[in-house]
Amino acid sequence: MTTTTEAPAVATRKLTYVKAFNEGLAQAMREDDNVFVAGEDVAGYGGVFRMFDNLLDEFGPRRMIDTPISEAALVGLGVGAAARGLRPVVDLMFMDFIGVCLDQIVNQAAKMKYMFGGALSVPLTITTASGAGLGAAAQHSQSLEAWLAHVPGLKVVMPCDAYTAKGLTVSAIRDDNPVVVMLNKVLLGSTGEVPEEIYGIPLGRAHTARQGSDVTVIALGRMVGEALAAADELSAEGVEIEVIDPRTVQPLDTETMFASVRRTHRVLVVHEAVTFGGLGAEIAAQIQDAVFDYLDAPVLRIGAPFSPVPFSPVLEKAYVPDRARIAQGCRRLLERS
Amino acid sequence: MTTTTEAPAVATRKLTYVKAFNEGLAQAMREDDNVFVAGEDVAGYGGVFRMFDNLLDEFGPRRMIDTPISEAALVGLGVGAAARGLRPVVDLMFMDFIGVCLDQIVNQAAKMKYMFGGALSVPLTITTASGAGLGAAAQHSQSLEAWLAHVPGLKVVMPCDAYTAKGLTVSAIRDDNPVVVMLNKVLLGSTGEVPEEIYGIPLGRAHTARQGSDVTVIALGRMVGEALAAADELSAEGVEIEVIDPRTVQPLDTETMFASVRRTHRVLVVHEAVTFGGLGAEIAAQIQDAVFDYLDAPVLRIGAPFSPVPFSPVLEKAYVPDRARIAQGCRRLLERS
Amino acid sequence: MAQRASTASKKSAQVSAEIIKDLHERMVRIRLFETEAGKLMEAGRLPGFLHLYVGQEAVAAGVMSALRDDDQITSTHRGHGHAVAKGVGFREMYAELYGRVTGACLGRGGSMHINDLTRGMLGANGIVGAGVPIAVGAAFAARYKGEDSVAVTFFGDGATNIGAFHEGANMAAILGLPVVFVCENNGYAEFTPQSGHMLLTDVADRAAAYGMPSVIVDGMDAVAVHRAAAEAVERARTGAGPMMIEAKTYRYFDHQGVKGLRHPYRSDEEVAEWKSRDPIDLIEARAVADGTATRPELDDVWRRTRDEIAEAIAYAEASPLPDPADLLLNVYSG
Amino acid sequence: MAQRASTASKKSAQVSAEIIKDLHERMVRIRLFETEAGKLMEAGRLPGFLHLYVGQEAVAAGVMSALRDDDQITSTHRGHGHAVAKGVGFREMYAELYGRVTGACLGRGGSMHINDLTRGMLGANGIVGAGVPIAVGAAFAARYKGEDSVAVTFFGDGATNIGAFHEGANMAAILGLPVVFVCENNGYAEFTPQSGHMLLTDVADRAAAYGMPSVIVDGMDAVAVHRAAAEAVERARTGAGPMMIEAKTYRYFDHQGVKGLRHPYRSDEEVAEWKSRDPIDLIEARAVADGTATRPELDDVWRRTRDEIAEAIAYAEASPLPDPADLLLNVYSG
Ligand SMILES: Cc1ncc(C[n+]2csc(CCOP(=O)(O)OP(=O)(O)O)c2C)c(N)n1
Ligand SMILES: Cc1ncc(C[n+]2csc(CCOP(=O)(O)OP(=O)(O)O)c2C)c(N)n1
Ligand SMILES: [Mg+2]
Ligand SMILES: [Mg+2]
Repeated sequence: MTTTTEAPAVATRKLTYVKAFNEGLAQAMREDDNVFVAGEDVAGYGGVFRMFDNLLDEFGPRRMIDTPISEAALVGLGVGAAARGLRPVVDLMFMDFIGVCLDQIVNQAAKMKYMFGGALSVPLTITTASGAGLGAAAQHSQSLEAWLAHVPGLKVVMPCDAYTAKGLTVSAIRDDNPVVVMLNKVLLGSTGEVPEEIYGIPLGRAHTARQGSDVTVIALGRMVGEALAAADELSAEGVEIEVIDPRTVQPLDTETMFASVRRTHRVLVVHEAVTFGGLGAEIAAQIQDAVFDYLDAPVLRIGAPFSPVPFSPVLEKAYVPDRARIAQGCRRLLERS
Repeated sequence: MTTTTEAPAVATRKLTYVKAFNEGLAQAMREDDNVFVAGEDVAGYGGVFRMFDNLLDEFGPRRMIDTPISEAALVGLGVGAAARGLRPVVDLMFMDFIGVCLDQIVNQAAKMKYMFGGALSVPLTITTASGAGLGAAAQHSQSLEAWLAHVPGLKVVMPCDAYTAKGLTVSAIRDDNPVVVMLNKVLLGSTGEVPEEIYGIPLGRAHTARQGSDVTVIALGRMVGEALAAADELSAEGVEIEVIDPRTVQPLDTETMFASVRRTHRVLVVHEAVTFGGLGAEIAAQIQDAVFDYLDAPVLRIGAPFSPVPFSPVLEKAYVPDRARIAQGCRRLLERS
Repeated sequence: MAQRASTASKKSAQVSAEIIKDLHERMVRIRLFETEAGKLMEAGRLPGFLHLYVGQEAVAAGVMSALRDDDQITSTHRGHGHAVAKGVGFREMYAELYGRVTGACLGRGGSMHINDLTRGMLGANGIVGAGVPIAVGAAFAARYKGEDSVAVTFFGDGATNIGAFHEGANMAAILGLPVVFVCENNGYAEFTPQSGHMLLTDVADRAAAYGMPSVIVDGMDAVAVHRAAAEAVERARTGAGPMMIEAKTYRYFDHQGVKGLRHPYRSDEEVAEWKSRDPIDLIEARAVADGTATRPELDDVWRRTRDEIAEAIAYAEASPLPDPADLLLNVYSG
Repeated sequence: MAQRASTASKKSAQVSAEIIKDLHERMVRIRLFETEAGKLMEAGRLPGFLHLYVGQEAVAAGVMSALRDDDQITSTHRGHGHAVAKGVGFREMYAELYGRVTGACLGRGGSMHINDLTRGMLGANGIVGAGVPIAVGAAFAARYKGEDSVAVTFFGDGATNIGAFHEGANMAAILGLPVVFVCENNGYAEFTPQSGHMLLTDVADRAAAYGMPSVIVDGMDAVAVHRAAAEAVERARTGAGPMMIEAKTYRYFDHQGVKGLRHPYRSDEEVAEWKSRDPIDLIEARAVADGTATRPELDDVWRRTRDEIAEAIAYAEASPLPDPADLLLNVYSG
């Protein structure tokens, strides 16, 4: 089951990011009885971020499972259930907790189909909240997509708004592979237009969030909104930037990026993760390889400095990339001839 | 204790890679009583790769600790002991097992100094064997340095021969930070000249393993030897390649790379890890950023294809980069004008 | 297998007046520190998360009163009580909650990473269970160096379901290390009752899986906790290996922050019942009854502590913020 | 807590002749498969690692004879015995060891990933303990779908020290899932004796930490294992939840490969003593003694199996290698 309903054209009402996620999940559960949710406080409490609000009422304890604090067993439960034909949605609460269960994600879920000679699929969805900005400090604020995107067999999506939170979640659940859905904590309460019906957003296809001719900005997750804000600021200065939201970082739709860079000749990649070894490196490496002759300037990367996420808001603010740094990066790129 | 004795100039005898490691470790243990080793079958058995042969005899059960199969507790033991002033060497046997203990490495060891406001150091060394080539399949063959190098607070070294296996291990143990020493399984029995006395190789400094003017090849770990072999092959064709061995991938000595590329104008990065999201991406991204105007061709990356490590030797051979692919990559770079 | 609470608390009669006063003061210090922190949070003056310790004071006070300064502890997300009881200063603790450069972590760590190496406080921890193996390592270091200090690791009922707890307990047992495992069983892991996360009634029964003795104590009775801890610490210090203490206790506030109105995961009656056995009320009643302290003496502890806290909060608020130019400070040593 | 071996084996008298023969045949199949694999490896004809099961046959045979085809198992690095006993074919198993495209994993997995979904064999596993939670998930799926199949997870004595075991056991217990936990206690984790990795004598005692019943059986007595497994499976199938079986057994060969000369981690006497209770010898003696089978009938099983193995090895050797052009096959679905 890898078909994805394309999103309907007209959105009808505003919803928060977390409610959009919740609605997509609920609709996917209605669509397929094989979908169930397991995690810590996902059922009775509805999830510490309210991601699973009301789902226990509708779907009951058969399909909404509260588990002990046992992330390795939790993901393993998902792997085993997926191997036996269910479509588990397993919640890891904070992305930072993957350190206690990465073996099940990377050595089991991701490799099982391959190692088993294709004998099965592992249609497992892992949901988690990532990102800094809430003063949650070094162990509750990380963006670790670079680890996961480096693992053959996994897919990874990073919704940037309510609309993509719903559509990517639906597609993740419908997909026959293990998919990690990285929600962003700061975006949870942000609102956006969201169609009422169920829809999937194709995995592996980037979205051009804004068209522009001067600089291409490739932004991951929450940075899409920051890039769009920077675009407004720059537009007032007469600079038009194109904003590309990969939506899925594994597989990564580089064709859309290459096509854009062929037109703009300048490109900036921005993500919350630390710059060193972040996905900006992969994107930069691919772009300079594929469209080298089109580049008027090196690919510029903006990410977090090489340190753990600091607690104090004054440091955290300086740590996480924002619209100002993006705008400044674009200006720097344009200065370079 | 971050000073490192520079290596003596003259080597006196040949030693295998694993014996060189073992000698460095033993000398570091003699040098400092705070150094001890813990891991599965490291004491009585001497390690499944013979990394710890004879150390129990010399250092006794106080300093050579066999542990249960409990990697999270094993690394945690190291973190706690390091926090209390010891210099633990903790062995993870196969690098693939870090999925069961990554939290202790990444959220505890790496971040502790920072999170604690600098109140302590964590002089922990983690040794492990990485790489494919032994038919050990998908869960015993990975090269996961990209994960670790993405983590602020960690250092990562990848010895490419007996000489560096000893010197980098000594420096890792003497360093006041958590350092992961990635030995390569295929290299264990390979021999090289190794000085008898204790010596450290400075962390964070790349080594130019061969000088050349036509192409710069940056090779990690075992790929250094493959690159040198490719260099011989190419030299016969009149092409001189420069081979750079970063030795330490975190921190990464990019200055040495930039300087080389400014002379050669062409660069290839090769590692065993899958290309997507591998350290080749970071190196490529930094090079195209720093020496953009010197590049006559895009930075070329060679790594494993995007799949788990296959078992069948015929597949594994096709999977892991080798001298032939490196030579071919160099030729491609030179064709490009 | 595990000694029952009754056994352990029977002995609680025989502690000195000095210890009673010490326990009382530690508990008052925690109670006031936490109550004020909760108020500051509700007033929007503190960034980040707070997992408050109110209700569980007898555990931290009871254990810490049995420790020396050079004994080491590892703590949890709910770590303020342990830090206060181990002697970490109010000033650096509040300054940390405020994210100031004068804080215990220079403002870098916040509530979940408060530590004080001079006090043997090896840190709160944001990852459930992660402190357990770290304490095992600290105990290893002590024995390795020939010192007789011990390590105590605190963890919740919920934390005993995670792998790190299991591995750490077995590691301490097989290596015979001086570690005391203190389970603060407050009946809940976040919003999940104990009955929803394990089949056992007594977490202490898990100790047997490691060949480790265990004892159950009334976690609202600081004296009982103190006695159990003193025994376990003595065992560990004299080379008899690790032991587990399960303290049955309760948190008054929500899992995070002060009041949780969202999900009625526990009843008002349940909360009220536990509060009727408030650990500070209990020790005060006892102290007054047996003449250990007078009411005015006890009140004085509250007053002094309140003053100290007011001063510490003022200090924190007056402290400078960290300088963003120092973002990379302390990422590496050397 | 755990029933003692004696209790469980007493009942071993009363199984049918059919089951005795079935157990015998499964064990012979494992013994010969492994012995030949070991020879092939020593002859340098097989790539990679082999963790051979010889000596432990009674466990796989005893458990698998109590299972249905739709019951699921998860296995370990030492997985050949489980696969053979669950009915996976010799051809695809040898072909996999040879890295041929006709292998159980199309040559992609090798020894440590042999699986057969049509037989409920959810895979060997190269990561110690990792199969435990996967079996819990398989059991979850069965109950979710309203099926009455069960899941069995095999693991060693050493594996019970890793977090995944602990978490998986507790998860199965609290969710009341139909999982049977089979600890094959062969006394060693690689080269470390049990006494070097845990303080307990009986791994079964760990089950109590999860509120799970347990039983200890003589792991050299296939009938005893069969009976214990049948009981545990019946419990699980009828909704009574998980249970643990500890089978005391022994591996004849080295941890990896056939002979380990490097480190004398166990004595010749110890090996000889266990071999004197060889599980196949035991069942053959019993079968002949009680008239269940004649010596010629038993010999015939060996002969037939040898022939089948010779044919399977020839098949494997004649099979094509995978095509490097297909390197990316099966990385993703769809
Ligand atoms: C590995 C991990 N999983 C989940 C969490 C989220 N979390 C924080 S506290 C908590 C509950 C802990 O329960 P318990 O151990 O009983 O301690 P208590 O909060 O009751 O003091 C959870 C699930 C975490 N921090 N780390
Ligand atoms: C997480 C992990 N740690 C270590 C290993 C290496 N290893 C493979 S088998 C083994 C010993 C397992 O012992 P036990 O569980 O008793 O099984 P046995 O080999 O005796 O069948 C070890 C340490 C591994 N594969 N995975
Ligand atoms: Mg609790
Ligand atoms: Mg064993």
